[in-house]
Amino acid sequence: MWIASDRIEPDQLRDELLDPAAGAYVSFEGWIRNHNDGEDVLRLEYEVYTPVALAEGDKVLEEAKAQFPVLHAECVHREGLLEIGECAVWVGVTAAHRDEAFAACRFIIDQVKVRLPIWKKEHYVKGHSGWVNCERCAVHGHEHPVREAS
Amino acid sequence: MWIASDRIEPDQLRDELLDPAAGAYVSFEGWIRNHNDGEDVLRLEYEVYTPVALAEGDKVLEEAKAQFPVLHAECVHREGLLEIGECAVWVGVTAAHRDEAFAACRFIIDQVKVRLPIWKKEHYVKGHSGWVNCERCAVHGHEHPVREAS
Amino acid sequence: MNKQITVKYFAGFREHAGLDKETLSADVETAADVFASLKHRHGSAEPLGHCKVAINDEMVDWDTKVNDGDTVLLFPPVAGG
Amino acid sequence: MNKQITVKYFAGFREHAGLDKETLSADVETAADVFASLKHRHGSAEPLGHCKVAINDEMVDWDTKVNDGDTVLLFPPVAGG
Repeated sequence: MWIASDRIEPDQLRDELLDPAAGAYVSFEGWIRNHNDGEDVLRLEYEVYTPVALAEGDKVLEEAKAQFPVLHAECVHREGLLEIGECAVWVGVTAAHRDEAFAACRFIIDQVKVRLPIWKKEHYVKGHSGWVNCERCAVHGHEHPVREAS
Repeated sequence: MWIASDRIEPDQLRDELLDPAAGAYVSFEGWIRNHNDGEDVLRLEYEVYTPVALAEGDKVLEEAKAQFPVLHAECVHREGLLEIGECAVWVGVTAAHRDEAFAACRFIIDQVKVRLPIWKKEHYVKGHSGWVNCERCAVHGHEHPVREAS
Repeated sequence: MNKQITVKYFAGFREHAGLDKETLSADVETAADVFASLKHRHGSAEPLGHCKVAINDEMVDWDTKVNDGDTVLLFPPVAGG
Repeated sequence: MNKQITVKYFAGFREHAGLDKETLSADVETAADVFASLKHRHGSAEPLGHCKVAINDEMVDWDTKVNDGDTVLLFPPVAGG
């Protein structure tokens, strides 16, 4: 697990997972969308509590490797101010076969989104801003608006 | 759908899918493994019947877009001789949310593998070679050996 | 009545036949008939459902009728990716 | 008996509290007690299950005991990715 304050470079991260025993590579990227929950988004700000985010992210990666027969799995999350179109989070998984590569990649991003101490504040075109609610809380149908970046 | 006789460049292909409305990007790559079905593989040869592969590949992409609310979906498959570690097939999908990006990416690679007129011949370290059987036939448990590249 | 059919072989079928294309005149109704009548060429013991066929570059079902002058493409089990 | 606890606030909690850290002396047993006693600071109306807590940089459950000298991190609902 890495927390990055600079641009995520998916092609470099991918190359670090190259393995002659790998037949499948699945990657996920979360990009900053220009809209969310009916609002036009200008940019996004990620606050990360790094010591715990790294430890919890590594735990998620270990869980993925224990559950699925993958070769390599990695995740990088940005912090700070991000513009529309920028990559906020990258997950890459290699495995002999695609079943487990897809499953592990999906597991990792799902867990990272709800377990790591990371928060995002959306800055809207109209000038206001707001902290985005947890995806899982939103899915569970509580009163706060459903907001999900990706 | 594209058939490529040169190296697939995933980062360039990804950049063509950039979209400010996209919150999720999922990609799949099939890499040439150094082993298959207990044999050490030296290299692989893909034979593609391009006119039908392109038409059928485009049909798969259209089906994916009709079934899942994705923004963009593309697929490139190599032909010719490939070395261990090379990318044989790339699929990239962008969508507002990750559910549909994962689902569409998975659908596309599954369909491409069983519908396009593409064949692979494995060249083994021991000097012999052989055409690899269809994944779906193999899964259905027929007499020929189960062989799947990714 | 005999039809003039061009047949193209791919991958393992081509290697078994020792040629990639031939024209034949035969009394065939469907794509499946073409496949059956050319068993000595492609040599396939696969169930028909494992193989695919195209007529004039269009993927079709095995029970599709062939017409005089058609080009029939015989595809062994595919294995992309 | 009162314990000396350092509390750190994050994101919305920090903005509501107007500070990122404070030390308090309070008669608290668990992490949940710390959260409840500081409602005027973090201002959260969220169910406790939506928020998370760490003690000394370890993620813990809300019913984990706090000890004198611990640092308790109060995390509002997370939203990575």
